[in-house]
Amino acid sequence: METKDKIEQLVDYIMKKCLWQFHSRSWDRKNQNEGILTKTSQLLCDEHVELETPQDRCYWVDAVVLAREFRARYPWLTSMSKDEIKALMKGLHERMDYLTVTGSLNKELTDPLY
Amino acid sequence: MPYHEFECSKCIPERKLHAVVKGPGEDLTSALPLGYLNTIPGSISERGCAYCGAKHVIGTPMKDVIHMSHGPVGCTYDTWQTKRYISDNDNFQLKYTYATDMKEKHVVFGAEKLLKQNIIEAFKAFPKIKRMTIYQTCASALIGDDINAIAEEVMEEMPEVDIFVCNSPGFGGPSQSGGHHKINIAWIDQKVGKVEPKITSKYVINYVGEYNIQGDEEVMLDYFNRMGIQVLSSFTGNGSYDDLRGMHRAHLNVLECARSAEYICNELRKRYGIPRLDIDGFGFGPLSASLRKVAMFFGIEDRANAIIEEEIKRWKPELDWYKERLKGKKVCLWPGGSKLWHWAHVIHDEMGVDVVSVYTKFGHQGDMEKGIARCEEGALAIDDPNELEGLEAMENLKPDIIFTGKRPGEVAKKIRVPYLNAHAYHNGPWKGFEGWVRFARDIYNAINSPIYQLSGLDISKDEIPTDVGFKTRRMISDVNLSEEARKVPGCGYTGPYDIVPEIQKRNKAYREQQLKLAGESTPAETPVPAEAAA
Amino acid sequence: MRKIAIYGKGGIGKSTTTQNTAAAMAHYHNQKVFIHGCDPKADSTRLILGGKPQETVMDVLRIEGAEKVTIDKVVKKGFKDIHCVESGGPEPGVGCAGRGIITAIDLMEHNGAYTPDLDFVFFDVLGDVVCGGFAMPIRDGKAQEVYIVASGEMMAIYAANNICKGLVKYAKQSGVRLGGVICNSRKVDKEKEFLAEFTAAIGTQMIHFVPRDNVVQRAEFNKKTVTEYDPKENQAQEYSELARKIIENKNFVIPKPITMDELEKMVVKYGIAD
Amino acid sequence: MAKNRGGVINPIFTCQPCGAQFLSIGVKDCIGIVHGGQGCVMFVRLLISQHLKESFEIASSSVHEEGAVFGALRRVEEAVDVLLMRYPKVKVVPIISTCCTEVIGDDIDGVVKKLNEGLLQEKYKGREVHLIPIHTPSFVGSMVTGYDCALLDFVSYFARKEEKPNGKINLITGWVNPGDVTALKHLLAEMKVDANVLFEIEAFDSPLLPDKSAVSHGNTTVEDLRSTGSAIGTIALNRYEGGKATKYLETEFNVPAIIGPTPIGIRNTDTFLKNLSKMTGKPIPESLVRERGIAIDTLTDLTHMFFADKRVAIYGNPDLVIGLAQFCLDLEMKPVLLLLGDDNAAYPNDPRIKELKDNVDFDMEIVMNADLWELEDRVKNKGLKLDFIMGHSKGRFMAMDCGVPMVRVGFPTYDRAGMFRHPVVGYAGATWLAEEIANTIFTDMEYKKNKEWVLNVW
Repeated sequence: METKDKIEQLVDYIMKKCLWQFHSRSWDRKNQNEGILTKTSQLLCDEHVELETPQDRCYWVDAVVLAREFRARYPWLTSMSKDEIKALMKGLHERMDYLTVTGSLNKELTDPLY
Repeated sequence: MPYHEFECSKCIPERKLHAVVKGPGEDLTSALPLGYLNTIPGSISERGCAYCGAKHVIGTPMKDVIHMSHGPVGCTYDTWQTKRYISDNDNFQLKYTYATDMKEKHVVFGAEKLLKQNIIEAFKAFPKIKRMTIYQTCASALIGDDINAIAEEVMEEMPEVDIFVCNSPGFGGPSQSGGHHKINIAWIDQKVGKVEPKITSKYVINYVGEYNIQGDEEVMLDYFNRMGIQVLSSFTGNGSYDDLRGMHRAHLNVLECARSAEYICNELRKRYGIPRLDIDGFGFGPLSASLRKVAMFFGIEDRANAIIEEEIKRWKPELDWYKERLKGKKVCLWPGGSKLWHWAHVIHDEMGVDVVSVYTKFGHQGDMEKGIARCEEGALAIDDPNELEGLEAMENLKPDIIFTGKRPGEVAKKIRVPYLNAHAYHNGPWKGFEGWVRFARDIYNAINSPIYQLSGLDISKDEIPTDVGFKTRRMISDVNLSEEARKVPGCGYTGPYDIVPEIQKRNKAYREQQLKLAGESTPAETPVPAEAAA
Repeated sequence: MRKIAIYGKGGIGKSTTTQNTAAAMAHYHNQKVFIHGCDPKADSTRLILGGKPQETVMDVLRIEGAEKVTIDKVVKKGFKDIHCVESGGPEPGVGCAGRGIITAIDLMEHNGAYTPDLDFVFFDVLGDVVCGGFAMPIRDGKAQEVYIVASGEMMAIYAANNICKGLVKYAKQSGVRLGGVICNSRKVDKEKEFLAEFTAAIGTQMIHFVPRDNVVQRAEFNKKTVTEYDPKENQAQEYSELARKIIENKNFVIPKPITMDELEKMVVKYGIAD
Repeated sequence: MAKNRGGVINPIFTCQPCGAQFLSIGVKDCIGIVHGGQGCVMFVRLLISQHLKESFEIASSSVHEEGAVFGALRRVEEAVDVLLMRYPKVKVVPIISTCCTEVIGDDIDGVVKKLNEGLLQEKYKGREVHLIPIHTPSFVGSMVTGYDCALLDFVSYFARKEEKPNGKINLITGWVNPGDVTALKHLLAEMKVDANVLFEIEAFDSPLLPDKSAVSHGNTTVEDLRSTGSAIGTIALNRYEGGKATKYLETEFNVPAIIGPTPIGIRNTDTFLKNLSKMTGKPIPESLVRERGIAIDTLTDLTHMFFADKRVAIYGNPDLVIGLAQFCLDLEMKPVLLLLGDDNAAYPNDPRIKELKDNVDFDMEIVMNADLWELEDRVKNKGLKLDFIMGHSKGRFMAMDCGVPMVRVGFPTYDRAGMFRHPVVGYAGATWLAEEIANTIFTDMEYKKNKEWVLNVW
């Protein structure tokens, strides 16, 4: 399977199940994507996850659920190396940023107020 | 761009950008209607005003408060007794409403004196209630009465009372959503941080964007209690004014309706560093994930798992019984705001229905993003639909059922489409595991009601079987069921008519016990660090 | 009956001009006149009434209720049987003065105060057209003629131009027309020329140039119009002339307000920018 | 007496625009535009649809922030255009003001003139369109005065004097239910009186049809409204809901006028029929003698055995409250408290109220400008004893909490099924009211074990 197709499968899951990607402002969405997908990537690669701040823990809980679901739903993940997973997750992060931030048609994303 | 043009709206071309069909391969960068723009006058939209967004939706569910509208009598009358948000204090907030009853002379000369007199009279009439919210209306906003100054004056004279002022006149914004924003910000600016709450647990949350429709909040509160999590405040369903002044002491904000209450969560995050976790109280899957996440935040996932296991074991067979019978039914999901995305995917996943159309009457583009991301291909998404568009959509889509409001429900009735009340519910609560089965039951009952068979018959023309004395819902729903499915035992929901009083009693007892225990020792205010996942 | 609304910058002398013109109309031209003061300060009729304090429409409404507002109670008769009523209204900074005007005019109509035997009804309106309420006198079925009081001062012209903008908006829906600009002289240089050019530019006329004369102030000090105070004074003749011109006026237009640029150029030309 | 508090706790009425909106749905091919914030329409539509369990159309000009600051007449122009484009049948468009647009001083009369000369000439030439400005600032009167004012505006806009009388009487029903209209039409038919029943909402009790074609709509047409000026007379059943227009037709077109009584109860129905007879020369037929007899028979079963001295509080629209109080007295009951929910200055001089004051031989309180707290406070805190309450649904919690049974009557009655279908006027209304009162009291006796065994034999 092409990396692109794998990414689309992961995107499909996130789109359907996750609310964290849809905070109301661009900067917030970027932070959410960054915080949760980075931690998901770390979890999938069995790496150390920062849990210093309450915000970290909040990202982490969404990442845990995501990592579990990814593993359960997409068996091809288990046959991937850590480097491959990292690359895949990087691609996923870029795609999510595009879909929810840079490519979004939502005109309120850049509103300076909440 | 997959915009959908309604025949009836060809003459108002700007409407074309407010409806899209989610086509194959389409994502949010190609399919998103415009949203939250000024309404087209005369289009017969379903939107309300910013006053109602503030007072009716968010303010009034606060249960121990005198809700005073500063203006003519209509605003308060119209937003009184038209909601099903209950409370555990005998529904004080549903029963009483207050208006300063502004008349012509007050408009001309100002109504500040009248307001002050009203505040004092109202506290006098209800001596046990010491809290008040004053809502500005169009009239008092336009003449520029300084409500805040009057409130301050009274609070100085009557130190035992506390008054919250919400300046959100009806014309402030395209819809009720403008009022949601204003009251969120007003509350955190004026009231949060003004009371130090009693902390009774190591795990403390605010439950935000939850309005206790038919007891939803009590159901969720019960789960949190069972996990040992202290719900410091509920914003605002069944919420207490003083509890809500202590929101700043929570460790986590759990946000249900992001449309109406994300603002206060965002501000609590910015000002007090409390993270915001968006959750879903609807549907076995999303609810389980939500409970797990909240628990994980505090390092007590096992407690969530225990509840989830127990509840699913109890209720899953009953849900599946309905799923088997609801499979493939076409649904128009036409709520006001958040239910659009709370329900869009999960009624498909867990009840087997197909969502053929979503709409939002006061939502923003962000809500549509969530809704469109979650619903299936081919669904028609409409922003701020008007009466004719709704009718046209129903004629084209031929849904088996519609989830919408009372009045659009009456429109649907005449074209023989059953409706469930998406705002107030038919027989809720619909949150929680049992609640979700109740929702499935309500959908099933509506779709399979024998009345809709009868209403389609024309006795002057049609064959009428004269040997049939009745039909049960089961006789209608099971016609197309496989032999196998029919053999599965069960008969749908087995719970009682009202599940809330029991839960209410349990929640009250729990709170009293916790407060008693907390009197003896004070637990740490920060949660223990959670462990990393294995 | 002709209903006339008088607008103009605050302090320009609207009330003085209105009352003196009304008095001259009644005295020299035998007209039956009604003045409806629309300034919340309620000082639009004191020269006609000899300074008698008026119970305003809004006072009665506030204290006794709308149903107690009767013609007997609020309409007073002054010099030459001129009927006077004051809308009244709130103190500055509270309530809604504009609504007070709407309510007062509605109540007067409801009570049939503007009787058909009247020749002229004047609405003396506060300051600029500041909100919908202050435009009430020129709504459909109300005043069909407007006169703007101005002088050669820049701010007065600026205000006059703005009032014209408001008039254009209403001209379509209510049929109101501008009858002209009354120059209440401040004795600034080339005042007459400036106003003549300005009125020509906006498509109307300077209906009369009222020279400055201290007798107006003297009369005012005695709570009288000039006509009542001393009808032989030259200034009384000026008001009589203005009254005649208004009575005979046929020149009603939808004004064409000029742009800020044009206005500034004119100001520079007449050297009153500094 | 008037309430001595400044504000309102649990109001009896909503504000003027609601009355104008309720009236407008009684007109055929009419969609009103409410000029103000969207809530002023949205909630009123909800309220009326909860009462009638039907849908219908009323539009909003959707005034938002910038409209409130800069004036919002442009939005009325747009609303009229959008409405006419999308609803080709619409002929009548009342433009109903609200507190918001009355305060900012939007000139709806002016905009109507502008539209008549502009848009309607340019874009809708040849189409019959009537734009009617209706001033209903929410800070004046109540929904009742709003209904009355709007009614006058409609009638004065349309009424014409034709060559000869149209042979009909104008029957202005006031704020009634579809069931009342049916009952009134029945009486008219029995009398063989040709009547122009105005703002006629009978068709709001509409069917659900197999071909999905049914819609609820008003039945009063433009022609009906025009011909009001040529009628042989006007009977307005309610003084405060149509009285103004009735007087207008009398002064403007010499149409003889009879205002009231609200035909609630036997006596008032008798008077109504006599008035009809007087105005039309038609005799009261035998069939109505019989019908009256059936009603009287029903009442006779109930009055002294069950109704005598029962203490009742009544609130709601003034004509309804007064009519019900009169009926209750005929039934031997004691209406001890009447609540009229607005500050209409005409109430104290109402001859019916004077008659009550002069002749009632027990303590009866009439509270003007009342709210429901006036009632609840008396029952909960001041020892007022009541056997039942009559009024609309907004009093439901008060009745429940005070443990006093309640007979639903008036507008709105959303918490009981089908109340809109039952008449309170005419002999049929008298029968229904008496039976509803009786059954409500009976049920309460059974729940409270209050001489419940009495009903063993009856």
